[in-house]
Amino acid sequence: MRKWFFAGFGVLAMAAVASVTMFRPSGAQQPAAAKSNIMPVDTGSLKGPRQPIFFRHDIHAGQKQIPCQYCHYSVGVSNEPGIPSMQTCMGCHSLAVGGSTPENKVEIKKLRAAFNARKPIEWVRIHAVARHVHFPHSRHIKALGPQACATCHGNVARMPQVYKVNNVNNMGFCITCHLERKVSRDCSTCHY
Amino acid sequence: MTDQAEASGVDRRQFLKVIGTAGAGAAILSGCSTERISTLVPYMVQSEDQVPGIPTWYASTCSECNNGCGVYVKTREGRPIKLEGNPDHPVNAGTLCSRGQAGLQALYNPDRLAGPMAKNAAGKWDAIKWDDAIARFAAKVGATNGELAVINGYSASTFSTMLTKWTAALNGFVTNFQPFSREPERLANQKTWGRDDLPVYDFAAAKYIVSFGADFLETWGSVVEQQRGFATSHGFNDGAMSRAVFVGPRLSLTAANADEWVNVPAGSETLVALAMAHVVAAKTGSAVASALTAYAPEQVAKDTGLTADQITKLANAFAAASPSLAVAGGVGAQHRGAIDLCHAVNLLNEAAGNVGKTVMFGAAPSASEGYGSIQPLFDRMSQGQFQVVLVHDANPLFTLPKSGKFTESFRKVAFKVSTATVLDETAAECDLILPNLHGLERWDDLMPRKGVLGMLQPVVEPVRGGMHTGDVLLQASQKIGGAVASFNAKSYEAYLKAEWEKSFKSSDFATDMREALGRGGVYTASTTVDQPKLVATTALAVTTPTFDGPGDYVLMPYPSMQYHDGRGANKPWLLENPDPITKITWQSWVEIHPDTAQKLDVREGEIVELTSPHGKARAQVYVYAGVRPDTFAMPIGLGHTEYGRYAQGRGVNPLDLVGAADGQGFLPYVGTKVSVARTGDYHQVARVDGTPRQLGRGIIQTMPVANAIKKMTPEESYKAIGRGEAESNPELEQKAIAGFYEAQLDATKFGDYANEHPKWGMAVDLSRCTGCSACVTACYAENNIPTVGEEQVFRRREMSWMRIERYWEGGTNGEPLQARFSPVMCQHCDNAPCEPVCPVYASYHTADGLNGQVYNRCVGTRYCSNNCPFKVRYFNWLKYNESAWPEPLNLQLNPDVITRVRGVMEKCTFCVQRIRSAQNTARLEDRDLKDGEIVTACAQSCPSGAIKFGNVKDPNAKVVQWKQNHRGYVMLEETNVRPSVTYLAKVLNIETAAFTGAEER
Amino acid sequence: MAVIAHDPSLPTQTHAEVTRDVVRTITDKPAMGYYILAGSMAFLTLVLFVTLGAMLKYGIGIAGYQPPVMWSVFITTFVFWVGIGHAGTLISAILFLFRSRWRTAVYRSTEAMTVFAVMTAALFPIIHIGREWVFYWLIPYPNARFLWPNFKSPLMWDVFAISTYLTVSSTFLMVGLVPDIAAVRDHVSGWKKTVYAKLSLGWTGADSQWRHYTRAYLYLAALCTPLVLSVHSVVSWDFAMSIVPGWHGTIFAPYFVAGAIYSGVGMVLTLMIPLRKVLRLDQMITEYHFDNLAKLTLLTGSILFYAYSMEYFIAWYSGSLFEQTTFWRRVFGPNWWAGWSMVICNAFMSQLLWFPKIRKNLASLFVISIFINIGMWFERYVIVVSSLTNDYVPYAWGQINPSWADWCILAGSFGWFGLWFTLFYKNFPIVAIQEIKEMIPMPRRGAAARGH
Amino acid sequence: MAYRHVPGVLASFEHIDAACSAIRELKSSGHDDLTVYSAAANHELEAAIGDPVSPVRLFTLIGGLVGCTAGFGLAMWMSNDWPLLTGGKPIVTVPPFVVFGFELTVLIGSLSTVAGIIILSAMKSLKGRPYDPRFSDDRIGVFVPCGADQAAGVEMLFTQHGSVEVTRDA
Repeated sequence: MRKWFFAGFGVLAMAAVASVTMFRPSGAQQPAAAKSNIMPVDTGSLKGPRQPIFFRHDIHAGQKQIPCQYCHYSVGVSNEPGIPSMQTCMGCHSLAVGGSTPENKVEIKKLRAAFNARKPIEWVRIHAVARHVHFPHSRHIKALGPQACATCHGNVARMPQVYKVNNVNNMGFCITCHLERKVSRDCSTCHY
Repeated sequence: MTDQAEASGVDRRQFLKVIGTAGAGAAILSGCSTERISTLVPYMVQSEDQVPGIPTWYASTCSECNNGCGVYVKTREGRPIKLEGNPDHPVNAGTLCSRGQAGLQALYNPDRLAGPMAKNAAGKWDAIKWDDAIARFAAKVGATNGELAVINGYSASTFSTMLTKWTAALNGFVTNFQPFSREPERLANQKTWGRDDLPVYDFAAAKYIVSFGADFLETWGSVVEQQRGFATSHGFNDGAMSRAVFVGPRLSLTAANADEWVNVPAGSETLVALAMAHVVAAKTGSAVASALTAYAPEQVAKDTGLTADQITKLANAFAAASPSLAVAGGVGAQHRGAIDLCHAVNLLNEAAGNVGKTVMFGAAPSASEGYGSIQPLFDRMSQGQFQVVLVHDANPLFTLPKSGKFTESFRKVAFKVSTATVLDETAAECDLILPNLHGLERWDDLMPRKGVLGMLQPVVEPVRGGMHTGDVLLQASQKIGGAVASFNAKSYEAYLKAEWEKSFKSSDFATDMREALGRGGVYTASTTVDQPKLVATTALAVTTPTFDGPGDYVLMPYPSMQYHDGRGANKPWLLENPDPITKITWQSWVEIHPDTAQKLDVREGEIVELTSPHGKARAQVYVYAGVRPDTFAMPIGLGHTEYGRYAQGRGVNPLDLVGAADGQGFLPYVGTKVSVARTGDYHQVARVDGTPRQLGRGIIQTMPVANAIKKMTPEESYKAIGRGEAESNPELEQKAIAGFYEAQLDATKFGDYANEHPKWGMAVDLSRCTGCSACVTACYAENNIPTVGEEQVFRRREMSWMRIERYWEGGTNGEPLQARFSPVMCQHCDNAPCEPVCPVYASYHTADGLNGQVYNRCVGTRYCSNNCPFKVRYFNWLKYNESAWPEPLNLQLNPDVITRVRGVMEKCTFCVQRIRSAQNTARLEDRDLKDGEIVTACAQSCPSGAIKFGNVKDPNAKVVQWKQNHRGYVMLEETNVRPSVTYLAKVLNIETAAFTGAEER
Repeated sequence: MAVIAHDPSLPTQTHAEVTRDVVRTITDKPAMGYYILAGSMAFLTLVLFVTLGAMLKYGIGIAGYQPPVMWSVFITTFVFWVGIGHAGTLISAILFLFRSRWRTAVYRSTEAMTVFAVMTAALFPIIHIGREWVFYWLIPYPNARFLWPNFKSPLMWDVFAISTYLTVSSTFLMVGLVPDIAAVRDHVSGWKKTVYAKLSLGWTGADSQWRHYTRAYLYLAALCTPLVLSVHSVVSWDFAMSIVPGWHGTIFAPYFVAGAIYSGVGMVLTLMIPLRKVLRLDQMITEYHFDNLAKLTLLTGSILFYAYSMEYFIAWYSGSLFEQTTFWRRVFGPNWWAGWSMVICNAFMSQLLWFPKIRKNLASLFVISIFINIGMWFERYVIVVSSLTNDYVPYAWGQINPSWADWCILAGSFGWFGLWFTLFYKNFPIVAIQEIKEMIPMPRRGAAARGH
Repeated sequence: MAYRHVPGVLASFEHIDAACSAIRELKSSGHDDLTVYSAAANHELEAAIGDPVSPVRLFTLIGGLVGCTAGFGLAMWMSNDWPLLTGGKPIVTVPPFVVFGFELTVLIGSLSTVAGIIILSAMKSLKGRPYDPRFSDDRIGVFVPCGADQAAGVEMLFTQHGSVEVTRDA
């Protein structure tokens, strides 16, 4: 219906505007499966920004099957997903897990160094919604289940390096979903 | 929309510097939802009580004044963002005054000192290291051999005790100094009962309250507690209500809330009190009668300007209502006859048999010393008796009158040390500054009265490089050794906990302390009230107090509600929150009666020069009918020469005119007469009120108590009184709009509106509201409302989403001058006129009955504000969001509410962020919302509990009961906008015949 | 012939003379004064945009807004210019349908004035909003947020009304211009010729062209006629739809339309009286035309007079305390000066035109027209500002105190308007050649004596 | 100038009656494809040429109708697409939408009218036919496309009817 309307509308002397401003979220198309045994050495060649430590979601969440909420501890209870504390990382990496490949070893060394120096690692932020948007993670997890992260973030478990799959800062992206699921579209649900 | 992101939120780096790194490893995720944050910084170690996005609450105690109210500190990601009252606390029971809430701006004050500083030979400040600083301090103190003076402004607490012991160990001399320390009362209590302490007054129990100059709703005594009590007895709940009378030369906020203002010249309150006591004693046959023979009403009538039977009637009513309560004191009544006044009032209470009923001794701690002891101290300084002086948590050089040459005496001391957190007048004179930690950063406690131990615990890493003065002392002690070597606790925290352990006497101290900290302190049931024994009284001979100077006008300085003794003057919230009576912001002024103003030919804003034998001052005129023609009133608190960017050079300090001569053990604030001269200069008064009269529009409706008891509606009451025809719609109009709204609603069952939703509503009981403006500050704190500053207030551009409207009644042709107060916030109308006019749906109606405002959609046509009959929409004319919060003030911002950019309209949202988060929580727990689960910031803070909020569809919600009250009415009903806010008419405890309010309806 | 020659509505020249006189206004080398005029207008325009830039940088707070008066000088000036933009289409379209011949001499200039006035007015919605850079949210375009504007908002009606009016009136102007541009094309040479040739869209005056042209012009006129009446009605609803006392008047639509035409004609007089001298068009635009314009002024002025008095009657009759207070304070309140200057300049001054002596004297007519312009600005000021200064809640009452920005924008708007008009009258036929000729009977063999 | 040159005879008149009589005569003698130039619309000429009323009104009508529906349709569909309640008023409510119906009627109506003139005038191409600047001044021009064979006759006819200037345009 809306599509049709926009089409007809465009004909009505707004085609130009429409084509420019019209945006339909490109559904979460999946990245090519990164084979974990092939270690991409130069992270710059991968999609997405380069992180201070080449943390591999595809290994942690993918191969090792660690649930998202193990690290992003507050996603189920709070608006904020929570960034794992350095301690959480060290829980495994202090002694036990030292990395399978030399490349991994290097990265884990970085982690230990940072922890011992008590210098928190400044991860490059990938998903951010505008200041005037309030996105309660907890409610969405509650409604869609703990596996729902991929709905917005894409299948991180297959990403050697995380990149933006959906423009989560685009209102259309939110609204499409809210429309499909017949949940509130009231402005003050997110904007206050 | 990108500019939304520019909004000055929390600058992460700054924040990291403040919180992140040091020890505890708090971290910053707050404002996670801002695009500006380009990197995410994890905790080093996850602190178990901090979950990002979820506020953590700590109990603590307010250290803004010495009443020791308990507070809950709301923190997000390790930074306090709001102070609220601690409901368990016996003093303030969950509410907090403006000054208390503004404590946050003391914590984050941009002018806080970054670390210890020493004055070099050139008189400039050098930043130094703490070790160095403490070493210097220890060296000097160690060498004093007893010539050490300590001025301690921190009230009764473990720390004060330690400081006293410490000083004693050094044979030093300590003064626990409070500027407004109510000495006359204590001296009078000596006279009356031979005891030095102060009673606790039970306003809640009193049926008849007479205040002789005591501003018990403003600055006199434990105001939050007293206001709660006053609201309990004087607020109307379908029964009898207490009657309040104020005797004094100025219509203060307290007087404005009384049912009657007995306007007598400064000094003659004493006579009124005595005459009343005379009558009452005669009635009750009290022992004090003998002392009062000389004070029959007839004898005092002419000196007070009242008629004898006025006084008699007052006295009879007072005697008839038992228990009643008479209070006296306060700066406004601190003239040379103050002791007599308080003594007289004590006798009055005795005669009426209130002692032990509403006047209860035994609870209050021996109050701190004041002028009577600080003045001799300074005399000794001037005689060079001290080598070192340590000033802690006090600013005597501002709070004492200049004429006393205190600064000069102070300079006589060789080495002067201050622990001020901001460079105030006293600190500026010092040689060494050891900035203390703020109350929210340190371990400490307060004992406002017996049985109450209020605890302070650090809830945030030090915002600036301060150090707990306790630690400074302990470390210094070790360096000094000798007598003070015994002060060897490894830290003040350790010392304090050890002291607590002693006082706890519990088996499992650790657990008990954790519980106590959770409750914010230890509150043992108030000790049994002890009945003081009346000192045998001989016949009294009261002399009328004298005033210095040849001037024609008595100068009456009074403590400002916002600035108290001046400590509030560096907090934008307090500066922009208008004075409840004059509605002036950011300024000080001199109140002149209209007749006098006419006589002097001065207008509002004109600058006059006041001259007293002790000094001169130039102040701008505010013409005020609530002050006697023979009296000028001026607020204390402004006129700082130091004290940071907000306070410095702002306003004038009336103490410059006050004489320092004492002789009786207290400072006679009201002891000077001034003469006035026009200067021809003009400075616009930054008032926020437009026309202070209701012009018959029924904005704030009132009714005499008789009608209220008859369960009349305001409508009926006005009719019964024969006061103006109702403004509401005539029959035909009613018919025309009947069912219109419902019909419309049926036509709007689309989308979200089709489903079931709660409907949020509010009720305000005007018979409880005193206009104290605590709710305004709460609103500023909760909703990140920017302060705009004096220049913008000149253009009436203040952003107070919640404002207290103040209207005057009477005052002309013999009618008594009365004030009406009402909080006015967005009324969230069902037929909101602001909504349909917005071209972009920025203003619209939510499914749960809120009048939504989508800031990021607003283009700023401002039509909504034009069309709002209540004018409660506020526009960001300039980039206030960039000017209002200089770092680190921005850390106080509530991350759940965005800061609005310039060019958008904003307004009260019924704290939608609180509603939504409560809904989220409920959803996570698969349950429905409970009534009272959502409390708006204003309702939460109100000391008299005048505001109720809730779901009006829930039949047994408290707010519904209020809305169904017969006193309920909505503002501007005739506009048929159907507000969601119901007001309960104010009830005046006066005879129906005496009912004024011609201008209400 | 002689008989007709007496009809003052008919021009006295021959076709050739008409062409010559009008084309001369374009071909003559402009005098020094012209450059000074154009230059000063350009300067004022610069002032306008510099001020606008300042407001973009710091926020519109630099203008003298003072709550509760959220609309002040800008909206006042907006309504003023929209109003000016009414005489044009009224004279060209409505009088065209009424076949009143006196319109022919003046309609081109008034139409130009209309277009430029509306162009000026169209700036203001953008100037006055708080976030100028998102003004396009008022346009219903498909967007990523799936949001649409609120069609119940009078401001949306405004957006549509103004943009429609601007488009249609400028179309109307251009259509009328084509044959005249062709005439100019045939009397100039060099690069000018090529430019005018392009603008004339290949017009030759062939029968086939005239055939469609005349018809189309009729329909355009027919469409414009209701538009003229609608536009200012819609603008008036910006106010009438609100609940502000002094705004929500049921008589607003006709009241505003009358006012608009009144102010428009006033501006026409202000412009044409000097222009006619400067361009030496006294033969074509005669006292007769001004007399008619004056009568139109008198008519609309009297309607205004009625509307003013009716407003007060309604305020009194409504029995609404708020209405009464507002109207009392209009003339006796803090803004009394604005209230009185509006009544005197509009209601009273226009009545002077009953006297033919005053009406027919260009000097006095010019003076009165100036008063009309001032008065009509104040009318809008009174309606917009002084109503807002005192509405429902006395605590919120307040006055305004305009700042330099307000005045710069006001002056700048005159510059912007003036610049366009100045450029227009020097480069395009300010009198409709072909329509004048249409009224001049073509010479017949019988009457060969006449003319050449 | 890549268009076909039209041969014929161009005459110019000073007197309206002369022109008209010439045109009538030409028409009667079977020269239908005349081009008559005049500086202003003139009823006598129209009568003489006798063409039917211009169909431009159809454009106006259709444009108007489209505009009207577009106006109402736009407002109603958009209000419904994201229903937001304002001031307790119905979400789809006709009275305010009349404004949009009306405005778009006028807008699209008049724009299509103008389009009408352009399209219709363009349908009869005048390219390649001679023109004289004086026609936009005070002369009336009549051009008859004809081969060299008829030219002489046409010239004769023009001069008889008092044409002040006749040029053959081969």
